[in-house]
Amino acid sequence: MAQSFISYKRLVGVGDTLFVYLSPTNIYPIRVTTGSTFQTKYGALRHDQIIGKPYGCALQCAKGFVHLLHSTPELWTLSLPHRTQILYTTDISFICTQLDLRPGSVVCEAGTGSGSLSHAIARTIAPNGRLVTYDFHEERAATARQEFADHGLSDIITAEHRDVCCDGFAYTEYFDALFLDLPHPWLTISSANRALKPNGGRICCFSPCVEQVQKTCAALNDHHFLDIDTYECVLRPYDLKTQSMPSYQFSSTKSYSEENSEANEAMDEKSDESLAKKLRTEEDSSEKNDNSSDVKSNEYVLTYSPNQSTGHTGFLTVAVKYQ
Amino acid sequence: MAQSFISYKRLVGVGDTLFVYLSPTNIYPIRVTTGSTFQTKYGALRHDQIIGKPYGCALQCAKGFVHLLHSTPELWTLSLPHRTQILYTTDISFICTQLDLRPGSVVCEAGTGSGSLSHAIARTIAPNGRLVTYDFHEERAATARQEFADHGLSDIITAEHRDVCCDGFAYTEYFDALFLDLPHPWLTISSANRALKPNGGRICCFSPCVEQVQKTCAALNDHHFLDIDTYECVLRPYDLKTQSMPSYQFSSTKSYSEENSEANEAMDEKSDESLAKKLRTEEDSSEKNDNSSDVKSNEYVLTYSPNQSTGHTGFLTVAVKYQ
Amino acid sequence: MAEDVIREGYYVIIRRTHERESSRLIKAEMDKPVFLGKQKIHLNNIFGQRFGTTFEWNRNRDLDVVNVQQLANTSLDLPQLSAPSGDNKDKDNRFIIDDGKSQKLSKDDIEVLKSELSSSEVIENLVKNCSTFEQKTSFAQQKYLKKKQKKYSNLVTILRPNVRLLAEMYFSRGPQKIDYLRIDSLSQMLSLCNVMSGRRYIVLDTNLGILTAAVVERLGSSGTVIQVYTDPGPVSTYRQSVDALNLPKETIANMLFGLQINEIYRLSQSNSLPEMSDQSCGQQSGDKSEKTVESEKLIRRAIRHKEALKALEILAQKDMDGLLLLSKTYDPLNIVLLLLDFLADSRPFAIFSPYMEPLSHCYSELKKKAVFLRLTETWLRKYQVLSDRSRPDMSMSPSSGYLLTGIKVNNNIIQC
Amino acid sequence: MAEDVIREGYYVIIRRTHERESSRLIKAEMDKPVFLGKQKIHLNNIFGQRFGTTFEWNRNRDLDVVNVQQLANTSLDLPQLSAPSGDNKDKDNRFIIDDGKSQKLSKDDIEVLKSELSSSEVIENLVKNCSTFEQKTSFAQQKYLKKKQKKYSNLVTILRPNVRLLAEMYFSRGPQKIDYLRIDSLSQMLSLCNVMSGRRYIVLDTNLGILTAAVVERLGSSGTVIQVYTDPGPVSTYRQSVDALNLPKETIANMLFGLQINEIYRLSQSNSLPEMSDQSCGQQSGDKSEKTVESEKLIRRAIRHKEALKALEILAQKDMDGLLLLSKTYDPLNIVLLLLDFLADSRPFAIFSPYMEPLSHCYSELKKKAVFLRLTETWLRKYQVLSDRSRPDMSMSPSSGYLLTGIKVNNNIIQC
Repeated sequence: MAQSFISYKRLVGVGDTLFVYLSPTNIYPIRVTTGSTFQTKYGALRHDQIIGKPYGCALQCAKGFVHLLHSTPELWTLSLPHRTQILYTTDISFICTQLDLRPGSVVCEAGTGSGSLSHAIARTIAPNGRLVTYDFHEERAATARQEFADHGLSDIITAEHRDVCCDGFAYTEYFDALFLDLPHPWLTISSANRALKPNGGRICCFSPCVEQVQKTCAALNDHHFLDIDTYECVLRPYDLKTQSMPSYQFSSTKSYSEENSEANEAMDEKSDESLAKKLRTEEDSSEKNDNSSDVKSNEYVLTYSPNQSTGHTGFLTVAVKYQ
Repeated sequence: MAQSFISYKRLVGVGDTLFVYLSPTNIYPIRVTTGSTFQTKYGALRHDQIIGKPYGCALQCAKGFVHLLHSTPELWTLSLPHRTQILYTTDISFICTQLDLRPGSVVCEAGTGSGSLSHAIARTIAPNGRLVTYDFHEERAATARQEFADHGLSDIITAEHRDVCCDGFAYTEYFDALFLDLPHPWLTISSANRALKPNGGRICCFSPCVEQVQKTCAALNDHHFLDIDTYECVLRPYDLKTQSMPSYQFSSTKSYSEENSEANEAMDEKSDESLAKKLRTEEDSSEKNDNSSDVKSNEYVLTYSPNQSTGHTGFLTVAVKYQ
Repeated sequence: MAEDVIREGYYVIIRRTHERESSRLIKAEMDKPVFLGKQKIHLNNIFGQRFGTTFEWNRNRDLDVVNVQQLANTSLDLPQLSAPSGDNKDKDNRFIIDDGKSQKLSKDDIEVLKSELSSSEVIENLVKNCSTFEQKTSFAQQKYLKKKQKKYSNLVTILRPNVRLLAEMYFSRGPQKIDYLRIDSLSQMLSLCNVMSGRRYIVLDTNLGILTAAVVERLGSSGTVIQVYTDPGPVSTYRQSVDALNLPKETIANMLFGLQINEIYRLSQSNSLPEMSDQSCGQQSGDKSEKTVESEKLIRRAIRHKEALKALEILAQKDMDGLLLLSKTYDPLNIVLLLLDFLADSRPFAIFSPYMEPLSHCYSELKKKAVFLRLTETWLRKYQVLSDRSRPDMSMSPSSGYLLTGIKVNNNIIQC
Repeated sequence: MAEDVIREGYYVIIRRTHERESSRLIKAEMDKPVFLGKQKIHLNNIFGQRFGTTFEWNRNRDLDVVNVQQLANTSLDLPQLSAPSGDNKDKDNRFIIDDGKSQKLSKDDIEVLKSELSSSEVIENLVKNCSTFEQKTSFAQQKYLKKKQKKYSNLVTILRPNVRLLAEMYFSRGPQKIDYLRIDSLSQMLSLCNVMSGRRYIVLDTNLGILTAAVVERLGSSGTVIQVYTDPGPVSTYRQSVDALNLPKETIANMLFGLQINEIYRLSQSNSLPEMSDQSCGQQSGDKSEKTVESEKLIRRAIRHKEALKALEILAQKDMDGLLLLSKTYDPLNIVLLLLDFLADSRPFAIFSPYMEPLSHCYSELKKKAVFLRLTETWLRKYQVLSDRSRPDMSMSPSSGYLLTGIKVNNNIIQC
């Protein structure tokens, strides 16, 4: 089984999971199988053409080129099939640090969900760590188990169908770190406490709502967890564009035409872009500009924020057990 | 009485409240009184010297110069005597907009606190609006009343000692807008509801804690307020510095001295600034730099964030009454 | 303040009551129905009602007044669902298989119901015929109801336009409409420029004129706004936001004056009031009965010309009280330096840009002419507060834009 | 993983139990007391105990083990105070006049108590003698107790250093110490560079070496870090964070190799392994019993030389798995372009800077060599969660710094 997610290779081989990259928002995972074809908006990609190609290459398709990228948990998170709401890389990164994950860590996750976090945990604790991941939804647990197998992670991840709220964690003083993404994490703190190693075992609970956090913190307090901290980590993405921003060209004579700009009382919110364009053309051809010393076109790299971005995912409550 | 906060003058006069500006973090309000002296770290400033000077001028003191600035509620907020925790301009601005304040608005504020918000409200509703502001702390209400008088705001602001939690707002369908900064705002919603104008009266509650917000929203819901929204508005300040950031000067011969940089195992976290400085000097004098095409010193205007800034002040819950 | 009752010809904001983002600005006219989404609505019944009234459209697409008590009962946070669930384990979604077949009513069935029943009755029927509703967690049930209520409600609310509502509406329909000026930044500008009744402000703002309207609103009925534009002539929409406030025409005429920026440049060059070429004034008193397009044009031009003359006269005193600038197309530096010259000393200014870079470019130049320079942005977060489900909104606008603010001073040092 | 028991010579993090910000990194030695604030403490009793143990210092300033049950009872959220206050009106502060005279005990009285009683007894006495305590709201009481507990507690906890704790400690003592690399940005770098055991990474990071230590920690006992430095030689502190991890010397020697960046430049110029001038190798096996400063220097130099040779050998394969770069002094562009050349295709990189401008400068150049380029920052907020007093922290670090991340690719298009 190709261990696509925890090892690097130079050339694409059969059974690899890899990512076809078109753009930051068009990244598709494929599992390389002889005879298969993958359709992209740049045209069809036959798997047989991919096999033996170097990772990181640019491949010409009918209508454009695509890159073949090695699997990483981060690319997987961006393109995996959503069976539940998933955790994204911003939170995942912070969770891995807060749980002190490293090669060899023994970790528990409840619930498995779509396996987004599981992949990142497996990468971080490989090759000798172990992740036990539970989901109360039987079908989901089975699908995840198959996915982990396909990705060559079965040695590291054990995916089980189990309702930890009712049935606990089935281990005693076993885990270095325990992660809870459940509707009622506070109900499992008692058995989580038992399942964690007594000397520095770390717990992290992800909850979208304040009330969940309040109850979870109270439960952690009741069970003598220490250093209980609640965080929120939100990504702020920027777009970049190199753009010339002209200084306004003042004119001391009336070179503008009032005809072009009759006010009209229409309520339609017509963009004034076309006018601005016209204006710029007029100015360019105008010979009457008084160029004062500082009027020039300034070239800026402008940073844009998207109109909408993720404002909240959840609160992360972390704590440590020493007893 | 000089209406320093709601009118502009050209020249400084007796009785004016004005601001002596040394730097963004050194701004001092003074009330101009013949014979008085104000001590600054740049030397003494005799009020008699100030009288008749134009607002906005730079005045030479013994050890530096200061600016005389006209009063604004925003400068007052930065320099007023704190008798309580105060609201700052970021929240104040948003509150004024959310309460739809404008000239002529009739507004209620509970509690008065240190009068930071009161000044901004008065400015916004002047000249024909009215602000009734309550504080349950008798001494505080009296001090605020005197301050408003000193600032020429008595026609606009009525400051009263009253516990609105117990005694309500003493008005019926009177206010266009009502602002609550109280530990238990939810206890006053019923009487606030009565005090507000029935057709579009707006309410805004400021609370630092989530539990207060939860109770307040529930009370607003119970009293059929509409469009109940909770916001948080946090300021992010930037500092600016024009700085040259050199490209690294690669060298193809060994021009560096290993002697200068002996590793030592000491635990003291000595900054490497001095070393970096030394390095730069060495590099400047080095004649063996291979300047590749893009190595040059880039001049940037760098934006800095301060190490610490305000992370939270409170939640603002706004709602409207239609009944 | 503007009158409280909805009259013919007023601008109004109409929205589906439970869907803030559906807000639209319209001019309300008798016998002139409007479309709200695909829904045609007759406005005839709204006139004479107060702003803020909620209506329900009936089968004839006329609007009937809904009283607040009734409204409260259709509120989203249904009481039996919002009760705290306590620590007992709720149902969860482990047994739900989402096959898109949970609703037993067909599309056609629902259309029939919609034409016969009230919206709450429609929803009741949907719930009864949803096979998975009982299995859902109380939270999921609430979410389901909320979604259906949005979809099937026929409530609309008519609001009086004000700058807060306009800014919210424009921003939610595309922040580029108002040059990314979010309500929190707009609020900071008004405070930091000490905008108040009776004073005189320079406002550079084209597009939909939201910044101009904000200053006008804060002036009440007294004061001056010189609305400066960089386009060669006024753009069709540059007073849309001001018009929406339904202020009396005379009030506007006394307070608001448009001016092309080159006129100010010429004023600064000559240092005295310029003679404006008076192409149109002669025709100002033209025959009003002859309502040709041409004569209307001439009248508008004459009005603009008068406005410009008045604006220049005011500016020439170099005693303005504040400068508010919003510029997306041009590097603001030389514009700011030009306009700052007309401000009195010790007066504040605020420059907004959706980008930080042009503002940091301004910073060092402005240091020579101003104190208390600050570059800031604000971060506005909205919260969902529901019993047991309180959290920040999952989606947000990540940027308020950037503000460079300061106070103009005279740096010629006076000995004392 | 490193051993669980505190041994002589280990680096440990010592802190006052209730005061996270008091954390200090020290090398724990027998008979070598340390100062925690003004408090001298003997460490002799900590050896043989497990990391994570909390101690109380006694009158002799020796440390006695405190068990967790005991600890829980001194916890800050005192049960009688944390009970929800419900909707009944609490006391408020209207009658409290703050004249600074509420504590009846003098400073000397308190000093006497401190030397005779346990910290909780001291606090009990303070409360009894505080005239305004009863008048305070329950929240204010809690705040008072918390403050006193911080001041008079004599509890210390000894923690095993790891990158999370080190990064937190350094950042809280001045973010410039670790070039403003906040823990959330550090976390993103590790993920986005796919750092895992057994792989090979280039890390540019001087200062306290926190980024190097973070990668080393994530390698476990297998893999390679080339720690590149721009200073002419390694700085005294550049491995402080790695040393603090208490890893076996051989593990470090097999994984971590320092290299001056000019060596890499020369490698890139020659395209073959350069001959390094071997000034010091001859003296490598010098007489170890003659422990002069000079010979120690020579040995260190020899080790560094060997490290550098090994590093160059590894780099020369141009098959590195990730690049993590933290540069505050220099414009990162030409450095990134140099180092990127040693990465295999389809490998990720991450560049951190406290400023956005140098990264936006890099962006367009890197577009030619990489895909999935993203410029981001993260916003980390900590919350106070107490019954009835939950809110975000009032003070925060406003910037995580900026990250430019991407994946190196080969843009020579292959036909297929």
